[in-house]
Amino acid sequence: MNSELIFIIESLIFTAETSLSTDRICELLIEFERSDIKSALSDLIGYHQGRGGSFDLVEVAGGWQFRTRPAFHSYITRHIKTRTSKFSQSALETLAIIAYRQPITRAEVEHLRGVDCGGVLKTLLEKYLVKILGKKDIPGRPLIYGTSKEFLEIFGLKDLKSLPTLREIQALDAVPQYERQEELQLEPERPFPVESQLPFE
Amino acid sequence: MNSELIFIIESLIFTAETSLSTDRICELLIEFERSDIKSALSDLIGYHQGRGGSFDLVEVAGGWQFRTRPAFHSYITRHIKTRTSKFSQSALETLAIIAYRQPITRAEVEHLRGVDCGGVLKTLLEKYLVKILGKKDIPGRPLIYGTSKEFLEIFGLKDLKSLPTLREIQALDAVPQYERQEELQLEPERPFPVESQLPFE
Amino acid sequence: MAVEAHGHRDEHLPLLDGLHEQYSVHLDKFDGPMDLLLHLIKKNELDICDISIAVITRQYLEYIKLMKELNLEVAGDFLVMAATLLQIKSRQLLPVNDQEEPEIDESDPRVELVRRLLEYQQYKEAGMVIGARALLGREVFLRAVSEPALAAAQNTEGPLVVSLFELVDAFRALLQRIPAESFHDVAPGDSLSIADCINEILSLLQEQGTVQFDELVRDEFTRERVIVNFLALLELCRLKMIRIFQGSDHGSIWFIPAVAADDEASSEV
Repeated sequence: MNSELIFIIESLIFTAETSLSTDRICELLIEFERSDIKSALSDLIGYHQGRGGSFDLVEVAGGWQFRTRPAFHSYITRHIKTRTSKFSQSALETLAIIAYRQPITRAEVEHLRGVDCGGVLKTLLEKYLVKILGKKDIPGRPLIYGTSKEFLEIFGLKDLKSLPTLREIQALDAVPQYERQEELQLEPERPFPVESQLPFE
Repeated sequence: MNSELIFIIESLIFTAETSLSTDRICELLIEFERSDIKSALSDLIGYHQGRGGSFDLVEVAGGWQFRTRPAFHSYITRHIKTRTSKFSQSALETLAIIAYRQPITRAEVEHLRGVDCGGVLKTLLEKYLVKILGKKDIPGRPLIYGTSKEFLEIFGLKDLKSLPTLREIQALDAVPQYERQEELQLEPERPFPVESQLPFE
Repeated sequence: MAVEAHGHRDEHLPLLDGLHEQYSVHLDKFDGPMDLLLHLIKKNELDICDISIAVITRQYLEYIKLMKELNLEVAGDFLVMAATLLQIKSRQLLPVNDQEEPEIDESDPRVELVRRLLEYQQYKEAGMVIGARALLGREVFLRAVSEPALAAAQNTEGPLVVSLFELVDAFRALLQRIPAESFHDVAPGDSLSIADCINEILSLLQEQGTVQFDELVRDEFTRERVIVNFLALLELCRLKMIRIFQGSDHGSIWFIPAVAADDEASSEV
């Protein structure tokens, strides 16, 4: 028995995005004989069946794939239901607008994004990232939103002024200026060009 | 030995998209004792190590994850495209400086490297290898950077402490091959102050 | 590191023509002036702690000259280092006061450069060590398949994770669609921000209904804090979010929400 070949096949099946057919495996491993591949594969299947672990090598859609045994699904779904998730692009965009333009009304957010933001705003409120700051004394008395303490916590920020400015992020693209540094300087200190500008014009 | 618990833990780790910490496993399996979970987990690790298969249960970014052994990569890449391209020397140098000296400002990185690092820094941010930790409380309030969880995941590190210390690196004559990478973790000594802001604990 | 920046100009100049291609391929291998310096030190088999500035400077300048001759863009950082080297060299030429103890020579103009070189060398090596690890997605792989039986289970209760860069990046992407003029930076770079003050004022108002200006600056009565809080109030007024009152001439300034809290029932979301 060629145990190296067994594990080569195992590595292919383990990392494949879809089930791998025997033909496909043979195609990938041209340096091995088809008959050797077939017997190694059947050893591999036998091994995983015999092990009786939480996952098994099963035939799906004409190919081979590792699948967890159904007996364990109730545990696995516990994790899936409560795992961390990534922000959607629309949530991220809405949050960014509120963070950078607060205090802001829903209509203003929607004007900038060009789409309805009710759903996203509700989610952000439910996750306590955004809060209602008050109401504006204009017709319709719209609610005004700002970011919350939880917002600062999730991003590890001390306060709103710790939020990177766009200028600072854009400064990463900027070509540095050398004119001043051609003077003799032992320590070319190069802090960010931060312009102190009042946020409201 | 509770073999059912072993396999429950295995199923959780096997299906999780990111590494699962021991704490997270305990949180999910509230009906089991923490001590039982810990001993089952160590049995599971021992089992997979002993099996010597194509994939192994390894500790990465503060949690457990099944990963293929490097020895099989030449077969796997026949059908899986490599996501991680080779890092340039400047990217690696910048990453090393940030990893060992975090939290650090761009100006400090540039002072050490003697070159502008805006472009490299931006690429590292876009690849999520580096993250913005906040702003430094010095005039100009420059942004401060640190390495991310993705950095640990991509470089297969348990935590920042398992980076080889700079002293160990100097002691190495040649650049080690990846087969040797476990051996690099010689001392648990902290090579730099680890801030509580870091995302893994 | 196949570049040969020769010690003597006469040696390489006649060779230049044939080497154009070779050089242009290899020149960019130097990752900045520190990398080039380390290469020169190694090539000349010098002790990094006792480098001959004269030799290194000459070779370094020749290298830069070579880059220019090959019409390569010489990054400003290389020029900064050239100036540093020249400065060290000129300081070495200054007469040394005999009274000074030359043993632990803090006045050695090379000290700072050597310290930087040693430190740089460490990180360069550390970079090579981490780069030699088996990388996820290159030598090490994860299970890619998601199980259909579990795909139905929705993530409903989990916390959200997001990085600060993603937030800023989302905002940047947005700015590419809409004019930047509609935005202001929240953070004025230094110290206090008006946005923080606005947030503070509004949460105080939510708690107690009316707020007196003095309350905002009581704990930290600085000129800056007074000004920034005042600007925050003006902004809130402009946004029609608060109303401001003053009891008498030179009396206390009070403010209340522009819209009473009780009609919050007609909520929008």
